[in-house]
Amino acid sequence: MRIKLEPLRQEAVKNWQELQSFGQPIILVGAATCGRASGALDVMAAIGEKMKELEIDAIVRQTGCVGMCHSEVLVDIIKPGRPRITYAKITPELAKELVEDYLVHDNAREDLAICVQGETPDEDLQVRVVMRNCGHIDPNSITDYLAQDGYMGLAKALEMMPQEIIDEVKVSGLRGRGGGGFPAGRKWESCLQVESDQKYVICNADEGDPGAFMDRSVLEGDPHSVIEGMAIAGYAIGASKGILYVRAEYPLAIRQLKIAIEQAKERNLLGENILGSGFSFDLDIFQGAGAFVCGESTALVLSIEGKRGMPKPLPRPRTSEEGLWGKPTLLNNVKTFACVAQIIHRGPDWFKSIGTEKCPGTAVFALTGKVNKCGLIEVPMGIELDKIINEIGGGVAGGRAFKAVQTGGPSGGCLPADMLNLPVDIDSLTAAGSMMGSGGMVVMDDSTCMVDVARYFLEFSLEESCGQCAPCRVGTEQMLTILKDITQGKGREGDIDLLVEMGKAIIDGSICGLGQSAPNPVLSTIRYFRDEYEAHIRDKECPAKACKALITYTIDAEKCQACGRCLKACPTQAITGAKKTPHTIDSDKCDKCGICFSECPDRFAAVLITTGGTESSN
Amino acid sequence: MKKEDVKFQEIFSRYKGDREELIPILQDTQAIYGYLTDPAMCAIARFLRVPQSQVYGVSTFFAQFYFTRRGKHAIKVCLGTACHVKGAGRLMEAFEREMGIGCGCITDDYSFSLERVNCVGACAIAPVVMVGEDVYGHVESKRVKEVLETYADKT
Amino acid sequence: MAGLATVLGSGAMTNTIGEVEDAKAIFVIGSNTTENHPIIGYRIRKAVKKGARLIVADPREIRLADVADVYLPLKPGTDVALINGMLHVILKEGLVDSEFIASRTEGFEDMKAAVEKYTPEYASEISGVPAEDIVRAARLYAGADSATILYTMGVTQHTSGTENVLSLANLVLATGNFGKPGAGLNPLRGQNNVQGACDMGALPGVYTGYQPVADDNARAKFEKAWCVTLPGKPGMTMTEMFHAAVEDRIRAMYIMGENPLLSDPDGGHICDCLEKMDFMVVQDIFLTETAKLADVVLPAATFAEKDGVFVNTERRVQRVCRALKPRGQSKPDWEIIQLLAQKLGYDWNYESAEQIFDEIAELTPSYAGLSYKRLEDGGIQWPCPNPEHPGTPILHVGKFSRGLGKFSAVDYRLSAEQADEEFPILLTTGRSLYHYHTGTMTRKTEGLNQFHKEELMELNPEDAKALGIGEDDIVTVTSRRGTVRSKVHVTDRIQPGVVFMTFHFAETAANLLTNSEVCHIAKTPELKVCAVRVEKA
Amino acid sequence: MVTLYIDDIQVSVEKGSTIFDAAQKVGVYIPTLCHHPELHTFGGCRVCMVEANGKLVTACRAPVTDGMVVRIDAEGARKVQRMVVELLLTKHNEDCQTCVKDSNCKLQEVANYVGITPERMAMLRRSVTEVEIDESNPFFNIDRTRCILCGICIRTCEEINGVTALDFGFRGEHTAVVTMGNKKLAESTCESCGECMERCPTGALARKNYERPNREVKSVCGYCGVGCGIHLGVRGDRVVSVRGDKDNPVNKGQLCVKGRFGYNFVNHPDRLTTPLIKRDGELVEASWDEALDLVASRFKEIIDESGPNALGGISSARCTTEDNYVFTRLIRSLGTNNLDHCARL
Repeated sequence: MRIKLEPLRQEAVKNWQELQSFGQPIILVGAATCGRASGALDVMAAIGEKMKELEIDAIVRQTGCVGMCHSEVLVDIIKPGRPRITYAKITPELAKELVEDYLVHDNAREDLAICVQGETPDEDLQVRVVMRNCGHIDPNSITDYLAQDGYMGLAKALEMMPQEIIDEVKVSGLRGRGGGGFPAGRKWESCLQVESDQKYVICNADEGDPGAFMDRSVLEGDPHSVIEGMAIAGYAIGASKGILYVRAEYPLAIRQLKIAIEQAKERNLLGENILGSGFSFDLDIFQGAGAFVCGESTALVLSIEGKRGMPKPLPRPRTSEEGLWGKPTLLNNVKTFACVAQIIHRGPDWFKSIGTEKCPGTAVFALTGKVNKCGLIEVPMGIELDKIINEIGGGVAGGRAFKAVQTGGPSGGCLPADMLNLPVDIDSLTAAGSMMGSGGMVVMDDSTCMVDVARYFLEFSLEESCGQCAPCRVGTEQMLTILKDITQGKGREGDIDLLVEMGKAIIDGSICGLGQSAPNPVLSTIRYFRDEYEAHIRDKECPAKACKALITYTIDAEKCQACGRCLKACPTQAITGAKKTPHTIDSDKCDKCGICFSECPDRFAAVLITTGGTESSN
Repeated sequence: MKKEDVKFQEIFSRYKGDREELIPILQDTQAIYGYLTDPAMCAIARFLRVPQSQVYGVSTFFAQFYFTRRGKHAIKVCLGTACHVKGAGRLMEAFEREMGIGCGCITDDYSFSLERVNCVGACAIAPVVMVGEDVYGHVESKRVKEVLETYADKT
Repeated sequence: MAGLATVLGSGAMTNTIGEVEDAKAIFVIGSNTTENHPIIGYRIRKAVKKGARLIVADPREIRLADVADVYLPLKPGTDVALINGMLHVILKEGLVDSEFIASRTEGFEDMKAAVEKYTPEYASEISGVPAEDIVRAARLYAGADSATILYTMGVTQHTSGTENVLSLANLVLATGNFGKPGAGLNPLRGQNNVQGACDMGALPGVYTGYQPVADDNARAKFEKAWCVTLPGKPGMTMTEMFHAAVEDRIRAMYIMGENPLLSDPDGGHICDCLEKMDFMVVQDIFLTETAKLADVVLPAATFAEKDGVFVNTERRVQRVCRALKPRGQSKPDWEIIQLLAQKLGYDWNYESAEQIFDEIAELTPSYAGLSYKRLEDGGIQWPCPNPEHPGTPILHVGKFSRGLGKFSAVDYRLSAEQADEEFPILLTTGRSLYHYHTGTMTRKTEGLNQFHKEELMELNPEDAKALGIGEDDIVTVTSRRGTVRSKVHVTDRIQPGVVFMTFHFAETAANLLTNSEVCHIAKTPELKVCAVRVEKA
Repeated sequence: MVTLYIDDIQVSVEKGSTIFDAAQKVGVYIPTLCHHPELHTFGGCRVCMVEANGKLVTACRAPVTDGMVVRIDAEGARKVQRMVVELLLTKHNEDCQTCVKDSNCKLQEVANYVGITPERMAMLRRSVTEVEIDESNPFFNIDRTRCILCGICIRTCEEINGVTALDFGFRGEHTAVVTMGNKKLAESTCESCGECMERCPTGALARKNYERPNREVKSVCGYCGVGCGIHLGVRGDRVVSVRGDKDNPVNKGQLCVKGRFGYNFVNHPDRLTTPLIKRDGELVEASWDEALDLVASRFKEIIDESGPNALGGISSARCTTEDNYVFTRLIRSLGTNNLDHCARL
């Protein structure tokens, strides 16, 4: 089959090389969702306008997200014979300047550049497997993908026996990237072993973790890598039909996928008799209608069947044995499939060489929160938390103190500063009371209240609970009520123990993974930040000064310069004062919205937040 | 028949009438009306031979579906984790205060609705607010008025 | 029932209610089962959940159609065309049970010749059902291992009622669906004890167990048992009696537990008949519309106040037990009849319902093995010829009562009344879930009235638009026989050109409109088709 | 057959049985709220948690295996059980006295079993959601403050009747038993058969104006031709309830709206209680002798004048078989076969 792919590949490589060595400059604009949110489309328009004005010829292309969301909009320019330069935080105005300066006057504008040669700045720390093409190729161009050895894995796989493929996946040690971390090869094998006239491959791209967008970036930036992985899986387990289960809130990803599927079909990389191998594989997109619990396999399958996504209680057959329409169904995450093509193409040993022994490969994180460089990162398994946060992430923003890092979203937990040396992999995070989950990593500083964070996640879990089992439905609600009480200063002695007891019962009693992990954020914050809970309950004090009910805003009359900014901005007219008269806050009227605090110029720092007995200013 | 109703009837012609088409049909229906009406859901039930109660059970299970008319401009405050730690909660309160309605509600003149979303995937520019398709990053409470005014004229 | 008797030798449900759940295919025609026989309706739905294929044929898109594989919206009165169309497909596609036809039936060739011209297209032209659906229905029905047909008055209340049943029987015979579980041809009887009343010979021509009055041996047996001389000539049917009353041939009537003023066709005419009667006795639990016209009204006990048996639609004889003493001076019907018999000089001395039952068992071969003692647990299905016999759940196993099953050559013919310029719409009638018959009992329960407190004539939106009628409007409905006022419910569940009414409401007595033309064989009136005009009131 | 040990009691059951089935067989009580023998298992209440071979499982779903060691009262299981019941009680209407199901309520039974203490309940936060009682159905109410979301009503409506008027709606804390559009029951596709009410383990679905009968009499429903077996509930001289006879092969306990709730005609004040004779165009009360003498004499006169065929008798499909037999005997004895009933209507 590789022979059949060869002409396609050669043509693509030729195209790619021509593109690189063509006489024209190439301008790449990162136009994934994050880029677009920062104005990528306006930037592209500005570039086009300017080129027209200056009558310059250049190729302008869209690309996916390279991961440096903190620097969007990202623009890459490759001038013939020059290295690729990446420019950060480009606005339409800057883009116009850049075009004129670099393309006309040959001023490379190093002041705007973030790096040269198109790689991420932390090359030594980051390894790109899943995201290797993101931000690099045009996701709408299958030839771009083919030029990067795309579909080589599929072509090779089609020459192998299904069991051989599964053996390679097993040898590679690849574990599911959706959160569970179940060995992919074993799952595939159990699918292969069940005899059935029809089997299905489903890619779970229903990313529901609030604070994670890795899957979306992959789908938007390199859709073919997922399609290829699914086709390989289909061949390996004997399925002729695949379904991409994508969140309906990801319209761009859906659009890119549709284009990619069409392109793959046109080139016989999907559809009937792929590359003459006799293997046929069709791919449909199902738009998930917004339910976090549909990350659970049985719930996901039910929702495709047009039912409520209520997970089936144990004991029940595995989805790999009895899934969609009762047929064997292989369900893996976007990133898992993205790894597969390369494992087959480059061999399992290559994959094993990355990461740790028990957890080979890379981990993709959405690094967000109070960190300087937010964005998507891909690191080898086993890297220490500290390196991720302080080196790749550039440390805590605003020079504040690190307090905790949350991984695994609503199923995960918060790890404190003394765990920063923890090597990150699937098992170590679980052992520490958190989870890798799908890959959200939120950094918190000393202004984040851990009780409030626990409350936040629990609120999320309760809202997303399918509602069928009592422990999850009523238990999380009860825990949430108690947490709300605590954040409102109505906590009672014994509440912490009650939370722990209830959390354990919910874990033991719930039907599915959602309920079984919903108490994690609470239990892990109690485990590492119990004193913060106690301060709320006993001293009615929120050490992070975040819980509204436990703080008061006042103005330091000595520091106040009576500039009137807070007075003007206060939405509840709680501030009184006049010119040259220090302002005061009427606590009865104060809504504690915090606007005065942020309005007060840093050089005055006259607005104070008090909780319990302590106070602080900005 | 109204133009929307004609379009709605057309939806069925694209489907076979099998249960698994329920969610796609609901999505198509919402794309036409902006929300799911009771008669539309009953018609879908009849077309798919699915009990009405189950069409409703499925619709209400998923966050994507609405059952009341939406505002012309949907303000969506992201309450993803990154936005939350960056003060999205207070931002939401600011919108509620400014608009005079609670989260999940619609202004009396149907010009705005206020909703929360769980992560729009733009965590790097948190806190984030979406108005229709437009994304606003680093939104502070004091910018709420300004954002609303941008759209007030367009109603 | 006459139709079934012709074909098979006896007219009753051939199989049991319990089997419906396990049928592989179910063909429901002219039966709004979920409303008129709710428990059987539930069973049908359960069968569908278990994988049974369901075919529903009805002019209204009844609730069962919601779960049907094929819904056949036939025009009222075109049953034969539809069924012959299905038969045509079955014969043409070789879906018949040849072995069954060869060994257990006769008349196949005649039937074959008769359905030759009923191509799906031709059948479609008459019935209004799309041809491809007729084909699908035929394949589903004939393709199933066991297929049952359930029908009620929607099939029989036509001038072609007997032909309708015969053509259904053809369908069953051709596919070998007799004499096995989950199959058969099953008329669902409408009333709690209509089977028992028939079994007892509450009919002009037969004694108990369908022993003909014209049969000398049978008559001799009853003369001996009753110590009287009995007439050997069959009498008049109800409809005939009413007609005869006008001509003074019937001068007195004894009506027990019936309300013909509302339940019988052409109510205006019935009213004239009853008023013309010299003497009328009505025995009932309430002062019904009919009772108000009586010369003497006798107060009867309800089912909760007496002992006896009811025979259900699957021929199951079950015990009714007295739970209360009769209200006031009311008495169980049999006691009243006995008192009257004594006044008329007969020497009757029944002391209990059980004693009567034992006499019935003695005189009725199919009941011979039954006794109150045996009926204690769940009842027994007749025929039950001796005290050891377990009863007969499925009829015609191995052999039909008449020997061979008989195919009939049946042709479609028009209903007695057709829509025309003056009366452009067809009216069809039926019952609703919340009421029963003329509402004598159900309208005494407030809760049931809450759901259905007045007539709501169903009208298709197309017709409604053309007539300028909206939901809840009041209309007058006029036929050649009368006019009633009704509220309107606009719904596309009824086909254009057809309206539907119940006959539960005296205020909107649908039977003032209906046609008393009867099927020439079974004498069933054509309640399901009459031409009307609808006008906004 | 599979042999297992439940709290050291050896029990052999058929393969495919659940731990719950096995426990029932040896009469060992396992608390449950959402399990119903006539319905598919759901497994949502989590109250039947037991320890099987050291692992926590729900007894209603877990299949037995050979040599399995089940401990009903294992501490882990007990903790979950108790917590679940406590949690359910925090959301449950506390007013048991006015509840139809008081002392006949599964939640009470299970709470009693796990042992609920006031101290524990005081630690928990109570939060009964204020929901209006749906009183739209004339025969029974839905009181969602007493609903424990066991789903028995939903499964009943789908599996027993195929009406499927109910489903779970919404999710999370908002999860509720709903009809299409969350409309009132009377405006839904509900056919008011009351099967759900019969099976509801708490007072969430409860009969209106319930009167407990003093005794029950087995009989047959008097409406349609199906002939459902019933138990007539009698209190004094009135019928106050009708219950399906589970042992009857026809309906296996099921009833429709008319059968279950349409019994009021028996007690109705409009019942005819004395014979009536028409005098001067008015029907007036008469004694039995007066009435019957009049009938007998008029019949005789007419037969004498016009022959027996001037007489007609209409019997009734509503009356008993015996009534019909006696009626035919009388009419035919009078010399005519003009005899019919409404078989064709």
